[in-house]
Amino acid sequence: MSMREISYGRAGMEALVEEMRLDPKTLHLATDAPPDLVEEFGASRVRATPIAENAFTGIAIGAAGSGLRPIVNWSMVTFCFVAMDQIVNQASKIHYMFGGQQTFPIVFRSSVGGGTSLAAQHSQSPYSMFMNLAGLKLILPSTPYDMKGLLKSAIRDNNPVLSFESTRLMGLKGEVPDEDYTVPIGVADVKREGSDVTVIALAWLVHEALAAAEEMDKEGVSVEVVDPRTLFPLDEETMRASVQKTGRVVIADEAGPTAGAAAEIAALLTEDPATFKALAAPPKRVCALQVPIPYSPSMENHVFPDRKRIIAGIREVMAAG
Amino acid sequence: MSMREISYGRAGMEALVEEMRLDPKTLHLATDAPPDLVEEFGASRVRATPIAENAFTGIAIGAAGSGLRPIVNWSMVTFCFVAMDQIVNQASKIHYMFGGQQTFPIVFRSSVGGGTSLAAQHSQSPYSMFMNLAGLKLILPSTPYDMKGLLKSAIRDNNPVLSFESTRLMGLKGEVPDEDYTVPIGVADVKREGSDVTVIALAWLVHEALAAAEEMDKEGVSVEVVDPRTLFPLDEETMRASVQKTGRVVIADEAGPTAGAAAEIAALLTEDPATFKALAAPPKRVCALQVPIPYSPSMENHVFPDRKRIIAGIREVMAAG
Amino acid sequence: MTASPELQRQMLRQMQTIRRFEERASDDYRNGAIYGVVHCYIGEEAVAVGVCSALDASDQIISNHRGHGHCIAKGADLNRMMAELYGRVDGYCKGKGGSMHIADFAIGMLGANGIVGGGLSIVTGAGLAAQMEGKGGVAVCFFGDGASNAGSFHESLNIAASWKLPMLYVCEHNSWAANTSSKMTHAADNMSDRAAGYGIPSAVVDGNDVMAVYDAAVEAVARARAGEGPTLLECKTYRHRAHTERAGAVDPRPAEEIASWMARDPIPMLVDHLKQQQGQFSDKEFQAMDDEIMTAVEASVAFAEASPFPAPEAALEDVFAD
Amino acid sequence: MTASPELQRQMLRQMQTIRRFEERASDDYRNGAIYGVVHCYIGEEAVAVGVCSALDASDQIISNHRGHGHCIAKGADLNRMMAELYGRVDGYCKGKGGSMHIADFAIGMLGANGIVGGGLSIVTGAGLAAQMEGKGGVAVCFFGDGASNAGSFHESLNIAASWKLPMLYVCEHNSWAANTSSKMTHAADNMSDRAAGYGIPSAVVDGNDVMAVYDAAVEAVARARAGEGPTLLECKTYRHRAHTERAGAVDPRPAEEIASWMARDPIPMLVDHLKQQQGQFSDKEFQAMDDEIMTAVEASVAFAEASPFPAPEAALEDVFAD
Ligand SMILES: Cc1ncc(C[n+]2csc(CCOP(=O)(O)OP(=O)(O)O)c2C)c(N)n1
Ligand SMILES: Cc1ncc(C[n+]2csc(CCOP(=O)(O)OP(=O)(O)O)c2C)c(N)n1
Ligand SMILES: [Mg+2]
Ligand SMILES: [Mg+2]
Repeated sequence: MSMREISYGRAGMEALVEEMRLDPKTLHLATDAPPDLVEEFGASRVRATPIAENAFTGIAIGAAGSGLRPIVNWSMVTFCFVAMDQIVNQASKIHYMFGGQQTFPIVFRSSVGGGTSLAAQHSQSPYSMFMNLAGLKLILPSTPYDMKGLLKSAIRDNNPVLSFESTRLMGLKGEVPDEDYTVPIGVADVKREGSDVTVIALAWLVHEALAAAEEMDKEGVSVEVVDPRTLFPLDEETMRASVQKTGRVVIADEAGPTAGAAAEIAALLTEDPATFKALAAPPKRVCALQVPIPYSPSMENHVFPDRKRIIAGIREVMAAG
Repeated sequence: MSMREISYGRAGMEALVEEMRLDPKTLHLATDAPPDLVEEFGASRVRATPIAENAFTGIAIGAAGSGLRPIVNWSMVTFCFVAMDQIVNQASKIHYMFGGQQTFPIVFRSSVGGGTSLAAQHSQSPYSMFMNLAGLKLILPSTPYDMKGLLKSAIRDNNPVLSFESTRLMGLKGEVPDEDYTVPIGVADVKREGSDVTVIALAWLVHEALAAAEEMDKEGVSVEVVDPRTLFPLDEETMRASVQKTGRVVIADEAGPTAGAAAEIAALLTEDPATFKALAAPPKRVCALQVPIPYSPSMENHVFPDRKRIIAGIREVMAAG
Repeated sequence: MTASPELQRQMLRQMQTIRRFEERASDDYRNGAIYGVVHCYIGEEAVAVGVCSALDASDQIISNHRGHGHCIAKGADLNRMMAELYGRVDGYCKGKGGSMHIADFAIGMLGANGIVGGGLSIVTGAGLAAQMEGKGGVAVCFFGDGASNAGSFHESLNIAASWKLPMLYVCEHNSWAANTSSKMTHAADNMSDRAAGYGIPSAVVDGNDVMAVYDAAVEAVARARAGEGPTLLECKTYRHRAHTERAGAVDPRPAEEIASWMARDPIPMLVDHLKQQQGQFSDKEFQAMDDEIMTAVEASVAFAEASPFPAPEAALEDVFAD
Repeated sequence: MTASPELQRQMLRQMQTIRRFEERASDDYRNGAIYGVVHCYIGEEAVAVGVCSALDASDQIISNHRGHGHCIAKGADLNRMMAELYGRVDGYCKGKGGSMHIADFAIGMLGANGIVGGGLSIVTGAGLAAQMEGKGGVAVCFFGDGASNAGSFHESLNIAASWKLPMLYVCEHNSWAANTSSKMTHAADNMSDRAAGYGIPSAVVDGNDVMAVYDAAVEAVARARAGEGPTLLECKTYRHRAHTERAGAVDPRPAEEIASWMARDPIPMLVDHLKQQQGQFSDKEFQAMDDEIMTAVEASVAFAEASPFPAPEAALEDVFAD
């Protein structure tokens, strides 16, 4: 495969453009219409909506139920809460409550995370809210490769898929194939192999975990980094296999810990008898502090986990047991 | 203390009436105004709102910020998703993002749970969604005593408090004191002492757990039943102490397991070194199946956990390790 | 344009079918064969029937919690409806939905909905799809006066107006939202006064007069098909029953108000109209029609009873599509 | 009722203060001393100032993402504003809020807000509190044309109308919502055409003419104080800058459109008005006023710079009130 370097943000746009070329049933809805898409696909398929997230989310559901394949960009995940009724009460349940008679292929994109001094409302990572719901697929790419491949899978999927895209990674460059490819939804990726401890990391934290792993390597600690890539379905097998191998685990997430993805991952690991048995130390969550995100960098930096805290977490689980 | 038997539903209403008598700054907002409240407190303090949950939730926030103490009843938790922006983006963060300059004392009541053939939209238990947010207190009473006492604490609290009230328990009778009393937010209650296994159970499942405990008693298994009563703050100490004593734990919740309250409880237990060490078996979640709730009783009964599944869970953790 | 005598009889048949179906559903709910909740449309039949009579089979509608009438008016199968209410595998939703979630996408009935205002935007998406398909399809939303106060009403109508979507928004103004009077929640005279704010036409009609509803719908549908955008149609009507069929449910509505509307029952009104207009229509004919309808309703109950309950494990199916 | 010459000068001073404060904030944002995002109100100053000049100190207002102008017009302290932008402990929110969350409850400024439409219902709650208090207080909402399409607009105005709350809803119609033209999102002529649907009065004014804004606000506030309920006031205005101050942000607005509005800059318009109306007002006087304002803005920067950054652990405070 021939490869090119592009950014995480660009990878998302490429997925859209390529899939919109392939399928004339796709259309794009957002409060600002991306000029490139309008130019190529026209204002009928690429619509600028009023600031009415609730309605255009519902419109996407209805359009999907009538044979279209809408791609919705809520922009920041913050704005999807205006549309939460349509997500929780409609999109996640509509296929089920109507007995499976109709499919609702929709992609809902949004950006998540903090680190840009945008304060509490505009710095959120609430994906675990959607995990407790049944009926939504959830992707959380950490590299340009995964972004493009997962987003393409999402657009081709016949279910509502929420794509959570890390603000901090928008400019991150990485290789993507020139050819068409997809990344399957529901398959974790071992981003680095190791034998002493597993770090399960989400999105931006994958890169912090890789940096932490390099650091620990110098101390002779071999760190495996697992990226679940999708939060629903969550690839339990890959995570459990890694932890059964290493016997120790740190779970790193930019969201707060409480009932977060990290809690679910910890519970999935410990409730599995073989993994529980293999655990030489308590699983350790390295997450944001459980507070709204403050504006001033002096406080904001303190709230988020990073490579340093991952290293501290690794040290803690290495010392335990 | 002299005691009376009243229902769980009645206990909620008593809390309201008594607190509204005590504090003229309280007011009540809901799409249907409870006739008893209107009669006693008048149509100005007890308002019937249009079906506009988003607005009346925001109105409660603004009224609280201007010195009132609103009590909002969303009715079913289902309807709060229309208001989710106001909950997530405003209520949970407003005290924090304004630097603590104003308090926002508000109670948001809603009913949760299934078992009444109301299908997917009207059978929801999404409290874990709010746990991952920071800035909201969350109560989940399981008895008339706890309902009245917790709701009174909630009304007197200077923060937004969400009260999740179990549909299945509305008719449940229990004793409450004649005198004024409160139940503190953040303190778990050991509903039954035991020594072999801990069942941490939420709301309706507390009663199923107590029934399961009686059953297991006959087999010589001593079951401790812990009711967290509030989901935020969550009383880690009481739960950990119980599990350190018994060495085994089953966590029972009417919600689905994924990133649910049960996941958080499991993670809190296993990440604590002393509790982790004390655990003789993997923690076991006994939750609803991770599906939207179906209408027909034949399927709905299959989805929800009950005393039988709690017993199976207890047997599993007793056999393990 | 006025409905032909043929069409008028068909409308009467549909209205009476809705009524008989719901009377039975209410009975069976109260005796425990139907679960959860049932909201009856009885008294408002002229709205669904008048509007759906103005539609083509390929047009699409969406409904709310009070959905049986819309289903029947759009041509849904009574057997599969009743089987759904009975929670059986042959129900429209395989027993997963119940009264508040009956849908039949094959006939353009996009579903009842338990969320007040929830359908407004969804059906607007169907209108968008119809517009993009370019074959003149129209999408129709049925919703209550209560729903007209929800944000989704505003957002949806504004988008439909801005995009000139082929939509008809039908407000069933029965003056109550559960136990709250619309007098407490509306300050303007008519709900449809809101149309001007979106730059779209509106009409207010007697929702108990099926001919008036039909005529207004025909006009609005023609406009939508011609690419002239949405219309807001307000139909003044009334429910004969309490908000739900739950036994002992409170009903705070004044007795005189109920009585005055009962006196304007849309079914006798249409029967009288038919009798006056065409000498040939008689009480006997109506009786024969009703007998046929009763037979069909009985048959739907037999169908439902014969259909098995879903296997418990079926709860795990249909969470995701392939 | 027209503003006294005294009041007119005060209005000019406030407008120029907003402008100078934001010019400085924009510079400091671009050079990295201010973080996150800054939305400038420059060009729209007459709206906030005209409306707030019609209010009492005890009346309450709420703002949106473009909030500096509303703060200053309601009497906020420049020092604490600038310190907040700088992320310092002496900022209004102790550095927790930044540009989008400046609030001063002590002066009735209930906060800027990062959610479009988010403040509409919150301030309606302040109006409810004022009504229940019964002392004639009024609550005012500032929001954009974009926000007028959000469901919260509809829900809030309908409730305020139904309850006759003492409210003034001020739409700052600058014809754009981020990079989307209101032509694409509104089909009616004026946003305020929507008021009739709620049964409330409305007015459309030139939002760059501070006297026109003031007069309309005085009338609406009097109505609200008298218990006659809410008014919707639409002010046609324009922002001189791109949606945010982010360097290199796209701005799709036509150059001629920008130019035509720049030619009607509200500040020179008021200066001219003052000069014509009162011979005594001169460029020199304006220059002196501006010098004082520049000094105050400089002082606010010095205040901000002298204030320490919050301790990292302060992030854990203020999650809950006692
Ligand atoms: C968002 C939401 N809030 C509240 C409810 C509870 N509820 C169900 S029906 C109803 C009244 C609806 O009134 P209207 O829209 O006028 O329809 P009608 O019942 O009169 O036909 C209410 C409040 C709901 N289903 N959804
Ligand atoms: C609910 C929501 N959706 C989207 C955004 C992103 N956003 C911020 S400002 C803005 C435009 C607002 O336009 P308008 O209300 O007209 O105010 P203006 O910026 O013109 O003053 C948008 C879309 C947001 N903050 N909130
Ligand atoms: Mg109604
Ligand atoms: Mg604007």
